[in-house]
Amino acid sequence: MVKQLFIIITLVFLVIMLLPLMTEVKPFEDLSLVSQKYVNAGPDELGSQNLVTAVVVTYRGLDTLGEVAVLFIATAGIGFFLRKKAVEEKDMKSKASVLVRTGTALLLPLILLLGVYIFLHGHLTPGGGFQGGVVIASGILLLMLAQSDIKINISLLYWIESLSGAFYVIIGILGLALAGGFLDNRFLPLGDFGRLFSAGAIPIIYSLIGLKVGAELVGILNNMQRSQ
Amino acid sequence: MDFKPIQILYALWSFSIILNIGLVLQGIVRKIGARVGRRYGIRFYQPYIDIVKNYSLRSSITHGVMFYLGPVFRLTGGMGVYFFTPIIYGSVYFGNFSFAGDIVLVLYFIFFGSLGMALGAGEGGHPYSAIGVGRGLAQVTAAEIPLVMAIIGVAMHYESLSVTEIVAAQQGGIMNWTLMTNPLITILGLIAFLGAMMRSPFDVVLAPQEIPIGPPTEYHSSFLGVMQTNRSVFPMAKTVLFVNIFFGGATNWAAMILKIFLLYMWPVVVGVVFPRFRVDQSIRWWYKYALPLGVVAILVTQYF
Amino acid sequence: MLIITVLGIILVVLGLWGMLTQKNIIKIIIGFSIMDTGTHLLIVSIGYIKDRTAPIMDKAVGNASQVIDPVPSALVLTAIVIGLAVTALMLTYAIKLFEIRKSLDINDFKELKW
Amino acid sequence: MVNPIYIFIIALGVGFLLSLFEKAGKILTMTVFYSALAIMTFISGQWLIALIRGTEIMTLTTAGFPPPFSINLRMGLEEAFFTFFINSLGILAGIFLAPKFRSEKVYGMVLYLMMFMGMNGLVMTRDMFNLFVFMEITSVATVSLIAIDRNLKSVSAGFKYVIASGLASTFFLLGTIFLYRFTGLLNIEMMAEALNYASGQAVFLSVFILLISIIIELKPFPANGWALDVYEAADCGVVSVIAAGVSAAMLYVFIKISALLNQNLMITAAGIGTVTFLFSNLLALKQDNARRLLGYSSIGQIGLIYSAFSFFRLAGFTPGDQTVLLVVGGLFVNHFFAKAGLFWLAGIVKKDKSDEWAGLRSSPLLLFAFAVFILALAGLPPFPGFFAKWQLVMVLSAKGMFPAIGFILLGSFLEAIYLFRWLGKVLKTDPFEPIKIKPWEAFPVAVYLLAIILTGGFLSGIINQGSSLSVLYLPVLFVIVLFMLDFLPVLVKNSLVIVVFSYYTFRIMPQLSGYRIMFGIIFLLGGILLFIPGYIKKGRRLGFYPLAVMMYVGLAGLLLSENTLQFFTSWELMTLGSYFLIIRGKKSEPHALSYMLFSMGGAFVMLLGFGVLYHVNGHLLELATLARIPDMTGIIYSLLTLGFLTKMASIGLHIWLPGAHGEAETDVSPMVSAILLKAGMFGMVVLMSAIPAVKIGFIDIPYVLGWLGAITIFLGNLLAIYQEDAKRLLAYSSVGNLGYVLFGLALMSHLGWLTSITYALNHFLFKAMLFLAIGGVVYRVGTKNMYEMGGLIKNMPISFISVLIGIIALSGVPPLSGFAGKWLTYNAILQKGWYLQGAVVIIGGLIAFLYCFRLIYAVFLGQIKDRNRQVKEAPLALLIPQVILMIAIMVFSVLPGAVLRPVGKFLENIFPAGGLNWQAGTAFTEYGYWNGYWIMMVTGGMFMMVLIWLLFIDRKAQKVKQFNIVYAAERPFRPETTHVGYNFFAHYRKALGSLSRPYVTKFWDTLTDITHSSADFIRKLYNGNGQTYIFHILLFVVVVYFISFGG
Repeated sequence: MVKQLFIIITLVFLVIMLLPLMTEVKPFEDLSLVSQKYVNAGPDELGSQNLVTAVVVTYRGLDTLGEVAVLFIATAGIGFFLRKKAVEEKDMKSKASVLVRTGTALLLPLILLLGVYIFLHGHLTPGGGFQGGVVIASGILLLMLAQSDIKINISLLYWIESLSGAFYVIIGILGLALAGGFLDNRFLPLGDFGRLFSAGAIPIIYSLIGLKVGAELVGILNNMQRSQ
Repeated sequence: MDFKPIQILYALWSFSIILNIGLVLQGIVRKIGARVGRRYGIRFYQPYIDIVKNYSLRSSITHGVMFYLGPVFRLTGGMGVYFFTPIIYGSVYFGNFSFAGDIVLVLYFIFFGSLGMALGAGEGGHPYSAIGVGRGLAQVTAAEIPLVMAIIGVAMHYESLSVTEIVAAQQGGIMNWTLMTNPLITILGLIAFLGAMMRSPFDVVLAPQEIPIGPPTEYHSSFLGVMQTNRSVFPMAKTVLFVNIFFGGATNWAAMILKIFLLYMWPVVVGVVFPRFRVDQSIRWWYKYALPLGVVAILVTQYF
Repeated sequence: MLIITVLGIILVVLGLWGMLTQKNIIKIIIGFSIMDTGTHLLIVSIGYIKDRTAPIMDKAVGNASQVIDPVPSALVLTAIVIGLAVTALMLTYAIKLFEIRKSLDINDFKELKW
Repeated sequence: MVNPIYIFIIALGVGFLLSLFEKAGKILTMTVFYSALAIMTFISGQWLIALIRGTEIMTLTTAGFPPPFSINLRMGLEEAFFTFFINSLGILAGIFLAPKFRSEKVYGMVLYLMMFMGMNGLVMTRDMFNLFVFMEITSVATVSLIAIDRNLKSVSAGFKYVIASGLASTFFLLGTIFLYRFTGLLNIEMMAEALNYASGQAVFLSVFILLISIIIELKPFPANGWALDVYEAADCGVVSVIAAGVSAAMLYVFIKISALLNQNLMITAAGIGTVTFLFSNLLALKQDNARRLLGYSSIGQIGLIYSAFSFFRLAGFTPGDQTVLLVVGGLFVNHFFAKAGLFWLAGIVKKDKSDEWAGLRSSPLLLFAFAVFILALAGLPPFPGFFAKWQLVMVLSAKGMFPAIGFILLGSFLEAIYLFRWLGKVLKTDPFEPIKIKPWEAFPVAVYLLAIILTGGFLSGIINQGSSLSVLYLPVLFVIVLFMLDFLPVLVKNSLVIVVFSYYTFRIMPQLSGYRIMFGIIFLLGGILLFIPGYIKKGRRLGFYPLAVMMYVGLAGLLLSENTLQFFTSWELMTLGSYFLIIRGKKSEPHALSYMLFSMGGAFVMLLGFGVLYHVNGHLLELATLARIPDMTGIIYSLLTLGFLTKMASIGLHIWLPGAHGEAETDVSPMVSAILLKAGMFGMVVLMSAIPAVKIGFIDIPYVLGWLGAITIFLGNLLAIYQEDAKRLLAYSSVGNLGYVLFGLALMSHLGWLTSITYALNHFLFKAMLFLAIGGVVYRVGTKNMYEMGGLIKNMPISFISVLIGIIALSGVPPLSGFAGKWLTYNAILQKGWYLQGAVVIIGGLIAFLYCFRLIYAVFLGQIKDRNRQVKEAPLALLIPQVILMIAIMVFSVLPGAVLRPVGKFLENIFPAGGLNWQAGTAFTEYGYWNGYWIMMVTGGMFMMVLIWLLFIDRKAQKVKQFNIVYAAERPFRPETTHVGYNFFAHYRKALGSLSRPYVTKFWDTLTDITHSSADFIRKLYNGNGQTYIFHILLFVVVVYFISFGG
């Protein structure tokens, strides 16, 4: 109990310490210097309707590349960590109910389609590569729940993951070589504002991210499931 | 103070005088000691007989040259103390070799003999001689504490280390003696004299009861003769030194002999009255009583 | 949007509470997730401007004065993904710990100390 | 030049594709992997060279927009420096880990590559949020690699790590986002600029949160249990990357964000760093697990580096200032190479306990590397840490930041304790299991070994006034050459050293003037002389010659030193060399440790003294400025004195000496006793000749030193008489002898100094001779206990004679040269009026007779033991120097003026009045006079007369065996029973035993115990529970906040 008391006291002091963040910090009245530029010049410079996407993929593209890398590392780490174990078949015998299986068969194509839609329209509407990738992975998860004995084609995952990652980097280099800098999307024509084929390389990048994220998450799920 | 070869002859002449004084005094003192102990005692010229007898004996075995070193060191030590001390103030004949060094030299020469003796005794291979030497050295180092302090005191008092200058400063009557001008230092000196003379209660090395074969008796025949010579000369040399620094020295032999005799009686009297200390008791005594007294004497000399 | 800021901080503290008091490793990880979520809420709350809309410059939104700050939105996206990765890794650790010792009590893993 | 962005491109591209390469085979995969690392290293290395040559800093913008609108990276000198080191570590640790990578799945290599990509990003990015991303990349990759072994220890450690770093990055994110709120920016520089105009508690709180998260990543005490576990549990190759690489990157992050910090936060950071340094090193004292020990040390070093940086900022330096680069860079490089190397060694040795590392001895290269890394960490020359620490102390001193220096030096001292304890164990533990060395494991170690030596040399040239160190270059080069020639036999090496050393002495001596000539004679001529005994050794004697020469290099350096830097460097070189000499003795390990610790402690105090000097003297290093100190004289004087006294082994600081000198090898004992101790005296002479009078308050320091010297003489000699071990007896006697030297100097008069210098010369002569003679006896007899010897006079006559002459000279009995010292002492005492001290000095001198007699009696006289009957005279190599020394003593005895007159002449420059007057051979003072020649003649005359007469009359005597004795009417049974040797001065012990109780030893022991038990108590904090560690972190954050902001 003494320990609990200590913890409570510490947390109380932490709250007291953080108090100025609640009392003194007012939300923005107006856009910050940087975001004003993004909002005002962003659509013209990058041709992306969704400014968040513009920021994510281009202005702060390195962050995103890093983010992809983090996810990639986590996947690799988990793969590295959870060594293949002999799958205990008896655990895998239990099958999901008919309801789930039928529902899965019905929903899976739709879910995958939705995922692809989300990352392809990342520069136009809310959403993007990560969101799309996660939706795709959720579809596969559903599949795994429905058919627990399903074998995921690991090497296909590898190929998707590796190649989409590599292409992402190559696009970055193209930006460096052909346009203003690493990860600059403007080496492709910006196209008409608001169209699917616009905003230079952003849709391509987001597609690659979507594929990669999807593949990675599936890989993580697969690894974790198999090690249970 | 240039050296002239004739000084060697002067020194030898002075040496023969002091040797005789020493022998006679030795005899007299032993007689006194015997009479106090209600014994008849020896004849006062017995030391002469002994020394002649011993010198005429020859040793038939030897433990090697190192064994010789004991007596040689011993006698050299005793003679050195004497030779480096000026005897008669103002006399060209009896200044000895005091030009070579001052009172510090004399002080350290006292040790020359002890150390050499110890070496020689060690070579003899007798276990008791080592014990005796160990005790003797321990005792001497402790007993020299007041001596050293007294000499520092005297040097402070006269601002000189030269025996000749110290004696010169005491000329002109008893009131100029250190005894009168600085009694505390003199008391310290007299205590030191007890230790230096190696008589009871500080007579550890020579105690035949404790060391059946102490250094003096390990050596026989002419070795013993040499040692006996030293036993006559060495105390005399020390006495002369004390006379010089505390009792005004002397301008002629008569005064010197008188002073030597009186001063020599002091340890004799103490010796017959007090029993002997054990070595550790004696060491402790020197550190416990003589050392503080020395500190007081030096402080008094320094500040009053 | 003060309410969201406060909510975010409450979530952070709540998450910490869970991390500090729960003994089950999975629950500790859940605590971490809650704390992470609180942080994300805080990020979002920072970018919000009263009475404005999402920064998607379609026909419905005419000019710059009508949208909120896009930067925190972009940041939160990154933060969420990273949080996901870290949580996944933590769970993997939990799996491995359970595999080795068949226990998920944090008090059972004290081999290394001092 | 290759665009630095390609570092990321290569890493990411290869990382993404590596799993595809795996399909084509492991060899190709590994080739690609290592090439990627090599290219990364190449790019940063290329930039480093270009930037040093003056190329412009490159600012990289991404996405074609300038900052703050897009993320930008920078490749400046600092970035190039850090990335180059990190990437080189990447290659080397990669090589070290090669077998792991080969056997593991390809993910291992992917993670490794990503980890280094993350670190490069941490260093190069200038965007706050991007920093967060790279931080996560690094930490996620690290966390995955920690569990490379997948055992319980590493997995549970990794879990603690992932939780803790997750917490830290959450804080970082919070700080970043709120700073964005206040500034509207994410670019670090612009943010910092904008913050200058911001105000309010919330702003500083945000900066605080940001700072604390980075500090947590830097593992501050006490919120660092999670990191320690990782250091202990993870694979050594991985840990080397975490300890050196990741820490380096985080360190640079700290340096980057320091632009945001105000004064208050800077102080906070400095404080945390210092506390971490201090406590990590304290806790490491109780640590016996080698890797956890290294973990503590790493954390401490990192703490030191960022606190040093913060102190510099507080002192008003800009981050790019050359001094800052030098110090922080120097400390960093030192830590980086040494720690990476040591963790690799941990991987090679494969022993948990630090006591079990002795297997390193089976490989000279690795042992050498280990020693170098340990010495570098302990901050000794010629390694970079030394120069960096020196410069750090000087700069902080210049700004008057003494408490900071105090803490840093205290921490460094604690560090030295466990480092040297470890080194000693490795050097001395027997028996040991040989280790198997694989080339890919040894190669990285060798590279960093070379690197640390080269950077040390490089740094020595560029620090303030470093060019003055060039006098040491050639000698140190010779030391290195000797290391390379170590395979030669002793005969060749010994001759080589004597020849080169003689030539060097020949070159050096004319450059010396004044009292330095005197010391030159002792240090250099004495040094040559004492190499002669080296011929008694057979075989190769690995490591002896380079280190012995290093000691003399240090001593020569002292003689030549014009400024404090040269002085201190030489001092430490000497300490270093002598440590390795001392530890060569069979049972020397604990004594060498205590020697080293006292030396290090003394050196640090001295360093502080030089720092204060630098502070008050207008930032000058010249030793000559000692003579014109405007202020704080007392403090400088006391600090330097304390430093020198540890080397002189004054009472209270003496406890290292008996063991160190007593247990050393036969020819080392005379070196360290007769020569090395004079280094402390040299320091005192330098100091005292510059500062004639000094007081702190009412306390007259030389007066205190006078008493100290007197008591040292008394107690040193008293302790010597109780020793049973002949060499320890001589060692204690040295304590006493150096007391005379100190006393004489403290008199601060012409005669006093003459005494002291005479005594020093004498001590050199007789102590070298005695140690050689006794060393020869020990060499032949095989024991050091005097009661097991006895009667060796016939077997070893020359040794006997040299001991005889030695003790006569030592005890100051006329007619030998020792008497000169005694006589001068009396006169000097009287002249100064220090009567009581004088009495103590002289009484102490009397006691010396006792051990002198014991030494000669118990060894050479009395009855010989049966087993010693076949003992031969000592080897010629030991006798030759003894004979030379004997001749020197006799010459000095007969013609003291030859030495005293020139010494007196230059002493007139310091003390114009009160010297000796000379008339022919007689020396006069106002008190007394003395003529060495005639004393010798008269004494010799008497002596020879009596001796020859006795020899003559007993010429027919028959020589009998030594055992042919009778006493108490019995013939003794066995010679053994008739030799009294044990507890010889029992009566003295009875009378004065209370003075010989080991109060001083007890004092130091208690101090050690208290330190250790407090370390043991505090480290209980790390109870191993991951949850508790989280709590520590949280508590740390809260407490630091409320301390630094006061609520």
